[in-house]
Amino acid sequence: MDVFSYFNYWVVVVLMMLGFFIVIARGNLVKKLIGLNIFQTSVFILYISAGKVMGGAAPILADGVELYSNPLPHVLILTAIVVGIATTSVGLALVVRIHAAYGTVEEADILEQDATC
Amino acid sequence: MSDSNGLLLASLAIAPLAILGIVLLRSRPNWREGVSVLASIALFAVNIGIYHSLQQGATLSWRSGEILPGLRLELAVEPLGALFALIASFLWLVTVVYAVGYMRGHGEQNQTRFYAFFALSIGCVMGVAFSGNLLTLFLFYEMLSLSTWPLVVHAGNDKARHGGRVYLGVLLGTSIVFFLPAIILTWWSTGSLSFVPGGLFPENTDPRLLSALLVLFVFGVGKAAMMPFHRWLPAAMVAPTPVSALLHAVAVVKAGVFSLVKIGVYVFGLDQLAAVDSREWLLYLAGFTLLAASIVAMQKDNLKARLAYSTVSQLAYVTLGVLLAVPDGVTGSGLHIAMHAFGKITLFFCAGAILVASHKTEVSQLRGLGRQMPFTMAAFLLASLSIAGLPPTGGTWSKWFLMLGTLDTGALVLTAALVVSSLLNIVYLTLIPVRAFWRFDGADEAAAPTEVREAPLACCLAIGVTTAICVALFLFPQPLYELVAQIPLGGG
Amino acid sequence: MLSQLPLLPVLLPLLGAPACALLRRPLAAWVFSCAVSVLALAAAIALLAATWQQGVLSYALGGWAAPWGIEYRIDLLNALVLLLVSAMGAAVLLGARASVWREIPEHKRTLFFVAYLLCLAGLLGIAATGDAFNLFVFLEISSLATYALVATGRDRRALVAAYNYLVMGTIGATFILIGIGFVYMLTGTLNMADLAQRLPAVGQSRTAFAAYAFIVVGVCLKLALFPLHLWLPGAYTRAPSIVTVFLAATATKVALYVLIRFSFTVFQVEYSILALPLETVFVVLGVVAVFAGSLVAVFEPDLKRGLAYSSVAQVGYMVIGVGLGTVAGLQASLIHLFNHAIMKGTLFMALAAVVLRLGGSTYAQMQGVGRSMPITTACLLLGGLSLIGVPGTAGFISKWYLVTAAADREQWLLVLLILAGSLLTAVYIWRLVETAYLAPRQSPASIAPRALEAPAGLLAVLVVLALANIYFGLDTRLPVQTAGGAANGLLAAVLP
Amino acid sequence: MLSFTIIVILLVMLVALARAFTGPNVFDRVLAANLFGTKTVLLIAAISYLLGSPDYLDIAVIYALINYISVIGVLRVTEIRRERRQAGAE
Amino acid sequence: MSTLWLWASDACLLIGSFLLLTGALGFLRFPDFYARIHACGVTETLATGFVLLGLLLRSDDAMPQVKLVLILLFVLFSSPTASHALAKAAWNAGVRPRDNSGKRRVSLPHTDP
Amino acid sequence: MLCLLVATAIALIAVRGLLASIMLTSVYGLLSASFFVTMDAVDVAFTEAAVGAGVSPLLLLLTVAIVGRREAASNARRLVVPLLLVTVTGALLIIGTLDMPSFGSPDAPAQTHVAPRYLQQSGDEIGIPNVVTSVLASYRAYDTLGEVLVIFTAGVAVLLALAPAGQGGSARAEPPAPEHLAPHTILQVVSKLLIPFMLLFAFYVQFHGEYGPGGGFQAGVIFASGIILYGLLYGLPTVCRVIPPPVVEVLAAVGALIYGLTGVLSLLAGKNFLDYSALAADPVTGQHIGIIAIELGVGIAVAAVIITIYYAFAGRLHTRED
Repeated sequence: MDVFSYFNYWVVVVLMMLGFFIVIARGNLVKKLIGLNIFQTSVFILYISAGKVMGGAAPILADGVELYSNPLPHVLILTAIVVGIATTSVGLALVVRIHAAYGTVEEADILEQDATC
Repeated sequence: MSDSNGLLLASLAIAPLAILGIVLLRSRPNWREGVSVLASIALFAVNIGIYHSLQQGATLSWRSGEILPGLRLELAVEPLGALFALIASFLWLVTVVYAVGYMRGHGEQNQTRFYAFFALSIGCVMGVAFSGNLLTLFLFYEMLSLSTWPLVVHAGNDKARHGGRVYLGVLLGTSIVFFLPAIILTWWSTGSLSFVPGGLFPENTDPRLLSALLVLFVFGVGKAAMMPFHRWLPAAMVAPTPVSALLHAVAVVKAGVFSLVKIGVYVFGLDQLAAVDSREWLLYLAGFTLLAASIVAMQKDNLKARLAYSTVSQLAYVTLGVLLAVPDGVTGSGLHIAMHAFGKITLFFCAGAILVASHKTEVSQLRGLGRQMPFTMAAFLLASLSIAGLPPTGGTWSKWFLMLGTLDTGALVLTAALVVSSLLNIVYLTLIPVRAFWRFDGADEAAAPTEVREAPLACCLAIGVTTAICVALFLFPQPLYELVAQIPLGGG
Repeated sequence: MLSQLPLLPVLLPLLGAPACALLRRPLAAWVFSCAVSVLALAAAIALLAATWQQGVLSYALGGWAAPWGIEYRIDLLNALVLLLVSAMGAAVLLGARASVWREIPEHKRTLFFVAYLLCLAGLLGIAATGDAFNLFVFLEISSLATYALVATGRDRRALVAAYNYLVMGTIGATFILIGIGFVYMLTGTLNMADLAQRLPAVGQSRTAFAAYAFIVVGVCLKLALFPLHLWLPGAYTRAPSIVTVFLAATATKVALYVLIRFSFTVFQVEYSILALPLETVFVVLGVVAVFAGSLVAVFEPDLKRGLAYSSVAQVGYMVIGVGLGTVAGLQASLIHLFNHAIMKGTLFMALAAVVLRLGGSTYAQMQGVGRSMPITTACLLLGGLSLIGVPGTAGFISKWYLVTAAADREQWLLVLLILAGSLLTAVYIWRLVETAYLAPRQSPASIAPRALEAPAGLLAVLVVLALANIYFGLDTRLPVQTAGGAANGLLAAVLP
Repeated sequence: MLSFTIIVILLVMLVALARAFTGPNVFDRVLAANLFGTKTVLLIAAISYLLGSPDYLDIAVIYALINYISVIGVLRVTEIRRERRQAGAE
Repeated sequence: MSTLWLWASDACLLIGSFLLLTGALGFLRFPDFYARIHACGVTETLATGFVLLGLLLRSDDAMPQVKLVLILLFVLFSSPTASHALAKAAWNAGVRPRDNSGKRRVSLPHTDP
Repeated sequence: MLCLLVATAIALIAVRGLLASIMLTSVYGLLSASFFVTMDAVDVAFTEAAVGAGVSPLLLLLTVAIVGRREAASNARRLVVPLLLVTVTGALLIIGTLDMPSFGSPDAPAQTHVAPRYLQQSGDEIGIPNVVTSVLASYRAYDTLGEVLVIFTAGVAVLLALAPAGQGGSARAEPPAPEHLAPHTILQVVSKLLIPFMLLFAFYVQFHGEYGPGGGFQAGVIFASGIILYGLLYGLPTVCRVIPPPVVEVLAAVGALIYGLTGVLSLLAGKNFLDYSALAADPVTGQHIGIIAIELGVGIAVAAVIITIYYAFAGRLHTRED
């Protein structure tokens, strides 16, 4: 069954789109970062899904277990998660500074202030 | 041999050295101008040396390392280039002397910058004259455009800035949009950019390509001021007069038509040029340009503007000469480069002298000025005769050969155009000094100031020298003619 | 040590950064960073020489062979980009002192240099690696450092610019990550050479198409190709001068490298250029970028911002070269990559000096700067001429190759458009020239004219950069031959 | 039985999510998140037994920790915010 | 593992599940915050305890058992604490309980902490 | 599970107010971590739990505490372009999934090409059961070094953005207003009991990484969480006294350097960078030593950076904007 075998991926696609939508449609800078978070996390899910082997076990070697899931995506995603949190923290730091400088974290207000001065 | 090549490099090195001297001595005007004069003398001497070694049959050349695969910067001396360099360096000398008088007399600002870029432009002219391939030519051509811009906008006011924009816009624009693609296309189709007697293109080159290339080249060399890309020339009239003299008699415009002659002779080759389809209508465009420019010139009251349009017209003569693709035409073009140079520079010197002495810029103000400035006006008269191609001046010969060329090709319409244009020349140039000497009525009595005197000595000296040469060339055109006759015309 | 050569240009700044963070005094941090970046440059030079002699160099990190471990794989293309980035990185840093001391508050200076080194290490790491995911990791190192560096600009708009850059950059990186994930699913490998072998078998699948599309879009975001360029002008304008110099000279270049690497090595040219309509897409977008960027640059009142838009335009040229899909086109693109780094380095470095002395870079502020800062302005002018493509400068060489490449494909309209684009460049450069030389100096009484020339360190680097424009316009062996070798190595087997 | 428990836990999580979504005020949401967290702990623990790999319990432990910290974090943050507002008003 | 233990475990899990469901119901349906926190807080600790106990009964290694106990301890400590803190914060923030009709605020003696 | 994720994401779009969004983000993190568990990705789940549900919401919370939690209503005309973009991206993604190997298939290229070697030979080559750790710390150790530097960069970036002006270096002697909050006696006491356990657990995770899920990164996060908890309850000045910011900053660099120098050691021993077999006579022992060393570096660096970031944000929270 094709449809079922891709169900996982399609849900992931929906998740990505939702995250992506928050990033580009929302004017609140913090919310944008949240969206970015969702977007990235969804990509993680995509990777991890790709590494799953039906009937496999977690890739921790144990006696008597033959089939393991693929460890490589896990490693990659570990790194990617770190990248994600790093980006988020830098983004938030910028938001804090922007708030200090503009007194708002709404994109529209910031644009307005920049346009007037 | 190596000495001669040394001469070639020296001709390029003098200008940068002069600039260095000029900048270093910027706080001592006398020394600074001294350096300028010395450099110009040295350059002229070097060029005479080059001329001599050329006459003795030496080949002078120099090549750089490869810039682009198979492409180097190349310098090579050939007769036309030697002629051009000789004239340019001589006139630089004269112009520098004149400029000293003019700039001081006129109290201009930023004289260091002026002299530095003056030297730079002449260095670029040397590069153009001695370039051994199209790439080198293009390099110096562009540098010339750029290095003359500060001279054009010397005044620094809005008018100058606007003029400078038009000047550079047209020159850079045409060279980038037409000239450069033409060069690249040439390279692309032949694999070479060298100047070769008889032309680069193999027999079987696509005629459409050649047509397109010719059009690109003629329009691309914007300095040749072919209509409709002539606007820069009048626009550049905002420059101080020595600059106008240099630009319009020697450096820029001559670099343009010189490039065209070189391209016609060494890139296309006369035989092939004769077969190019687009040549025909370009010829007529040249004819149209020379007539139209003359007519426009007649309507200009501003003296320098009138001279500018006159230049446009005269440049079209040279272009036309090349496009005729017959030996007489090329000879005429080569000679006209020289003759027009001396004639036009004299006219500009005169205009400058009038400006310095009487602060007049309009033709209509000049009536009766012959009384106050007889020397200048006499020179003006002789020079305008040279432009019109009448004896006893050198211009006669070049016009003569051009006429022969048109007759050779049987294009009688063009012959007629030449004649008509010469007549117009007489009307709009020669009549100026005539009117200056003859007061037609007394109404201008008040307009003629009595305290006006001749321009400073340096100016008069320069005017005298160039006028004398105009006349001398009528009597002794031989050296020039020999040089021009050495141009290898391929099968022609 | 020779066998370790491929690693050294990256490793030095990578470990130099945390070491630098241990230094407390900004001056020490600066000296240390300079030393590190110069050493990295030396390593990159040696690496290029070694690549010329020995061909492709492979270095297995951790001692694990290629598809299992991470591999550094240096061919001429990598070596060229490494050299370029490390050279610009070192040059900019050497001249950075005065400007940084002026624009960055004292307590941030050490961190500034740390971030700078990290950014440099990230960019070098991208250029050196032969592993798709490792590329992503280093991309993020450089990006994060860049966001931080941009945000140190004095204007509060720098923060917004950095934030926008962060959001768009992260979207781009995530797109790349998605693409890498797709190809991994298709092939099971992350090593680029291995991918190149295994992808053709699955090349016709829709997944491969989507993967390539995501990678291209992601990279183009980083590259600031036309419709995706929105972050660039703000970031370049508001960042501290030194950061702008560095970014303009290196960041987009590395992104272009990634594009080329993925298009021509990983997906291979049969797929990326011949099978997909990307040729047209790249060329059209490139042309639009050239005109849009240049037009905005013409009307922009702030020169720094104008030059930022000009970068958008110049990226267009490079992408046109890639889109031509020929060896000549790629070579032209790489040559322009090299030359543009030098030009923009010169221009922004000169602007750094201008901002240092005049406090800003609007045309209004720069009136008459030609008289108060003659050397700086001369260098600015040289860079500008090079940008226009005046013969005798590096820019001419780029244009020449690009136009010949287009002529080879007999795309005459493209030839004309490319040249017309450089006319637009001439317009805004000339606006600068008129401002610098013809306009009266702004409030001449307030500043002593002699004291205004930029400080010696900055000026020395600036002059060297400016002269490099001339040098590489006359002696073109280094970029032309290396780019030619790289382009041949990538494409010669397949294309003319 | 394990599967049943897991289903129940998932159901409860759904409820918590609904509350987190509709929750009229912040504290409802915090409570929901907290509930969600503890249920996740149970879920992971149960799953680890279902799959027979007790290693997963580590994750459950960390969930418990993180959940606690999160709740405290939210509380402190709301308080600090309010305090700042008051201080600003004074 | 003997069946007896498994039975016992299943029983624990069942009880735990039931408690979870009731808590969830309360959390979903109760009218105000304090009622809801009551529903959660009360059931949560107990339900968690039962479920974890159920799991504990199923394992025979020492390490998982230790971890389960650790989790249990954690939940036992943190859950009431969190509930307490939440309720307190809510009160401080001015959230007040409602009466059964859900309309009128119950007037309680307001003691400022 | 996935449907729950979708529901959360939709809720995130619908909900206004940042605090609610953060709660949902946290929930999303928990859910995705649970999903990772079902996908056998234990280490990832571990990390996602610590990061996605822990650190990241905490940072968001701190930010919201500073900038306020109100969110303006979004503009309707801003919706068209995003929708279009999202649709195009989504379509492309769907296209991308169409020719993918089907989910969970053991024959997919990803399962058959590179990964088998890790599963089959890491036991002999590295000698530790957790394959993820083997790959992470040895086969792809360079990526992990990159990862450490990413987090280090983040620390530098946050400091660069938030370092308070006017004070030399990063030695900020915080003089925030004394905490005249309602004293959270219960919380403080309970937490004081729990924090040692947390730190202990962190150490367990640190050194247990070779055998089970965990490792330097997770340990670092947990350790840092413990410190943050302490800071939340006792106030920034107290925690700054216990662990002074300059020390943390130095530690961050030291952590990264430990990692790097481990690699340099093998470089000096004549092997390639990060080739741990150079560290001992027996290659497998060498791998062990190397992995322990770099995990230590990762742990120190991560913990230090996260604490630094927390200090930077909390510092902003306490110093009133002027």
